[in-house]
Amino acid sequence: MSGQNIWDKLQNVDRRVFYWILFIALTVPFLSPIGLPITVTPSTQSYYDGLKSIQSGEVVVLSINSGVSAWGDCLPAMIASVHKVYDQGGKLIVWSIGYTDVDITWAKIKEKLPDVFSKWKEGENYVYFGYCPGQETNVALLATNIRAIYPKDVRGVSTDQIPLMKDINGANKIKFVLSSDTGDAQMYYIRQWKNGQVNYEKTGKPPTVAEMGIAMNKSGDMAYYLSGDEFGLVAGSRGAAELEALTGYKGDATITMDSISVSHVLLVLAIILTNISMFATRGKKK
Amino acid sequence: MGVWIILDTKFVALLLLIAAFALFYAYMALAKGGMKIKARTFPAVAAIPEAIGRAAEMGRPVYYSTGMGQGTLNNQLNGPQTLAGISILGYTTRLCAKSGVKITYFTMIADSLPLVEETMRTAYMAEGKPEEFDPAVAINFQNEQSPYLTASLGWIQREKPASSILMGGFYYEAVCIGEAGNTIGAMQIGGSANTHQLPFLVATCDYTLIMEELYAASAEISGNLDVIGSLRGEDILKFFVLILLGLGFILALVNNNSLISLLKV
Amino acid sequence: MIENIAVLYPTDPLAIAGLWTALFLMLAIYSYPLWKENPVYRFAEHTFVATALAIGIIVNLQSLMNTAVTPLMKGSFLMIIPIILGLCMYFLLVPKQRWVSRYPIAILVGSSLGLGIASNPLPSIINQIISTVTPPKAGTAVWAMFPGSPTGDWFSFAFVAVGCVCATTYFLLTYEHTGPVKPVTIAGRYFIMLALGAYFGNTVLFRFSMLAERGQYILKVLGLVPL
Amino acid sequence: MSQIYKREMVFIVAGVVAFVMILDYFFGKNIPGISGAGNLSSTLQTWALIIQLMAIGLGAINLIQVHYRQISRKTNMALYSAWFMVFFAILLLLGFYKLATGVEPYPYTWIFANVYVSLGATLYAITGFYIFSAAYRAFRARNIDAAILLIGGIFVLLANAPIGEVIWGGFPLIGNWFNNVGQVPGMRTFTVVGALGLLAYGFRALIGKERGFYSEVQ
Repeated sequence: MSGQNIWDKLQNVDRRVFYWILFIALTVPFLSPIGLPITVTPSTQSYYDGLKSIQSGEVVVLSINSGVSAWGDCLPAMIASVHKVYDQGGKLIVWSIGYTDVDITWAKIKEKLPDVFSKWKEGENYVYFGYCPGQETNVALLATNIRAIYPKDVRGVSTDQIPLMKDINGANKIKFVLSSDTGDAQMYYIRQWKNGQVNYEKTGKPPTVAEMGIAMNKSGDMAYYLSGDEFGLVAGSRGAAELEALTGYKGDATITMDSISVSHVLLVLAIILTNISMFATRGKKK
Repeated sequence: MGVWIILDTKFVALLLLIAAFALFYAYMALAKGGMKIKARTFPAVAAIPEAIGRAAEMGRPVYYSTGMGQGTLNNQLNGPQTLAGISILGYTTRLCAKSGVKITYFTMIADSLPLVEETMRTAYMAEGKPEEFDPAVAINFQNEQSPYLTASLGWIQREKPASSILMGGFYYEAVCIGEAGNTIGAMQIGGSANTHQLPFLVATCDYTLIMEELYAASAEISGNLDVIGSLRGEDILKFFVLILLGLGFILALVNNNSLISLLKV
Repeated sequence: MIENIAVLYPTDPLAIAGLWTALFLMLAIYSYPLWKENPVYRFAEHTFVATALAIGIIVNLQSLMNTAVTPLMKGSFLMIIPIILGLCMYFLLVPKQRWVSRYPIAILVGSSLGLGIASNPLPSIINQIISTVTPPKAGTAVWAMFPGSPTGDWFSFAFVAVGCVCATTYFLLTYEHTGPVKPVTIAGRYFIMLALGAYFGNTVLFRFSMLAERGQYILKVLGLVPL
Repeated sequence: MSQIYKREMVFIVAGVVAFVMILDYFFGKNIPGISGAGNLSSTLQTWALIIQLMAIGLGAINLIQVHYRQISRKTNMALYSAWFMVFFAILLLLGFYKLATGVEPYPYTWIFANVYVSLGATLYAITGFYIFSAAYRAFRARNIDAAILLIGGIFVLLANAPIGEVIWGGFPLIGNWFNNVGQVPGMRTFTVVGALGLLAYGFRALIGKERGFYSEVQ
């Protein structure tokens, strides 16, 4: 052991040391946010432009296809989006084809936006249908017959009795879909709604799709944005922070960005150190 | 009527499928008839006996998992990967039975249990030790990814397996199980056709089967000439892809999109 | 200044107990990476597995009611077939009749392989080729590395095309990587490594966001930041 | 004779189901009775879903077996296994109450939110730790392969974090290029060869040449 110099030691650091440093580095910025500036990427900008184009009374679908476990990356973008829909005077239909714990996510969104939900009336300004299994088959059915999947909302009110749903029974009167997902749910809407057989009543075009994806899927999701299948893409908490900057609603993503910056710098430093130590010890062994 | 053959943009796909099956069949027949086809050796497959041998020497068990696989065999992206993982599980179990190594299989795919149990039982029977097979070595975690991961992590630290083999449709558990195995110094072999987990399998495992190699591995293990023949069929398809890419590239340079419109038929 | 719309800390004792239980279980799980496998982790592990098992059974039963039992009661008598097939799975527990369980498996495997075989060639092979050989058009954002630079677009286009050729060659299974093929396969490896590295880098952001959310949760329960 | 029921018929059933799926995908719109709601293909898929739902009991039996064994053998895990059994039974009863009455008992809701959901998020995030140490080890430039991995990773890392552009404006530019273009050849090739492998595997499995699907089982 005495033969070990600092570089040897560095190469064999117990990984738990890193874990502690990482966990602390991720947590502390929440106590005193730094607030580094963020440049807005084009995909987030066009997402925001899409939200801004909502006219009063137009109906938007929020499809929550991410679970509570992905809140860190997914929740802030949803909150900012709902807030913006409210600002624009739009109406909101909410459901999930992804996760059973969506009730908790929706409750959290409502909890985080007290000023919105104290004014919005359930059934008139928004309606919440909850979770339904069935994935893509389900989305295909929803395009033409919402009542077949959701005969009533979560409160148990028959869909026919909900004022917001009066003339709506499919994709044809929906302006666009905002899909928050950890997987491929946005693809279902692109295939079944956007490229499907429905025609949007006002413009004669089918509803478009925008996505709030997780950062991990950024490159895959980016392909859909670049090919024009999605009109906007918010990628992970970074994208959400950009959206928060645009909408002016400062939420968790903006604060998370400091955590992200600190932890990324930490990781890069660790990688640099391990490389230096590797080269230092390699030279010696020769 | 009379238009039922119109496949709306799927015509080329159907042709490709028919051509692929014809090629697989033809090369399997040719290989059976004596044509010499040798599959490239995969280091990951060659390492499996070594991994089992290591476990036998150390007197420790082997961890095996086919990943989350979306919780069911009935998933078009992950079901085939799970099946491929079970193929390799059969081979691994047989090696374990031979050298008296304990193997524990973790899964969260409840509906694969009958298949897994029969595969493992057959492997023990093939080694003439049916009485050593214990159905409780296949542990299922109820279509829930996180409990399956928690239990895997706990088990790895408690039992300290000598080797850990991860083959199938993995999701985020790949990097966790991989790193947990690394901590205890297990020899690790990975394999998946889920592109998003490949970086982590490559980073944490000693050997990795990437995409197609996962499917091809069991063909190589089997050593059946006709099965290996189907791999040559795949290669012919790859040449076809390469030709299309080259041709398309040249046509793109002269701004001709006839190939693209042909493919979009 | 960052304004966060504060949600009030709950006053209901059961809700507070819930927050602390969740925090305790979280720290119990994190004791594994941060320290080592220990009795508290085991407790959390078994609690979690039991919870998920019970909830899974209930959720599945509910779905089974909706998809099979209710239609059966309403007169879709065909629904009896999948229920019988599902019961066939349990023949696994009957040593002599184990083979009966192969039939439901056959349906599952047939369905997934059939769907996989049929739906893969178009998006995963043909469309990939089409995207690779589609030349960059002026004004499109497809190759957005060098905005507005046609040279950059064509560079990216060539990069992808050449990369795909090399990487595909790397995957040849029944030809040894020797002779003239060798440099191509080596280049293919490099392209693959670049992809893996970039993907890795992207995932880090997502995973750190998740972990940051958990860190924030500790502070929330302690009342140091708004809930 | 009975051998045929045990083996050949299984492959025939799987083959027929697969064939219906393929037929549905390519000709579904045009062959009446194959596609659309209530027709052959979707009926088979519903069946598969029901089988899948019913399999959960098999998993439960398996898990209970495993824990029962720990208890009966009085291993050092017996206490935990006993806790597993007790907690599982209580929760299951609460769940049955919910199914029978349609009213969700408060303890069930409480456990769902504070144990199940919270632990789910916890486990989902645990990856953050492992990804750190995995990167620490994988991103060592031991050879050219690893060096390229490192370069790809570092630039994307610094393109994602806001601090990257503060350090150097080139990070987001190059990192995003790696993200949008640099990784495309590799990932696209993965997709293509993965699909080819799947075709061949499916073909072999359906004709009984793959050991993973009953080919060796008697």
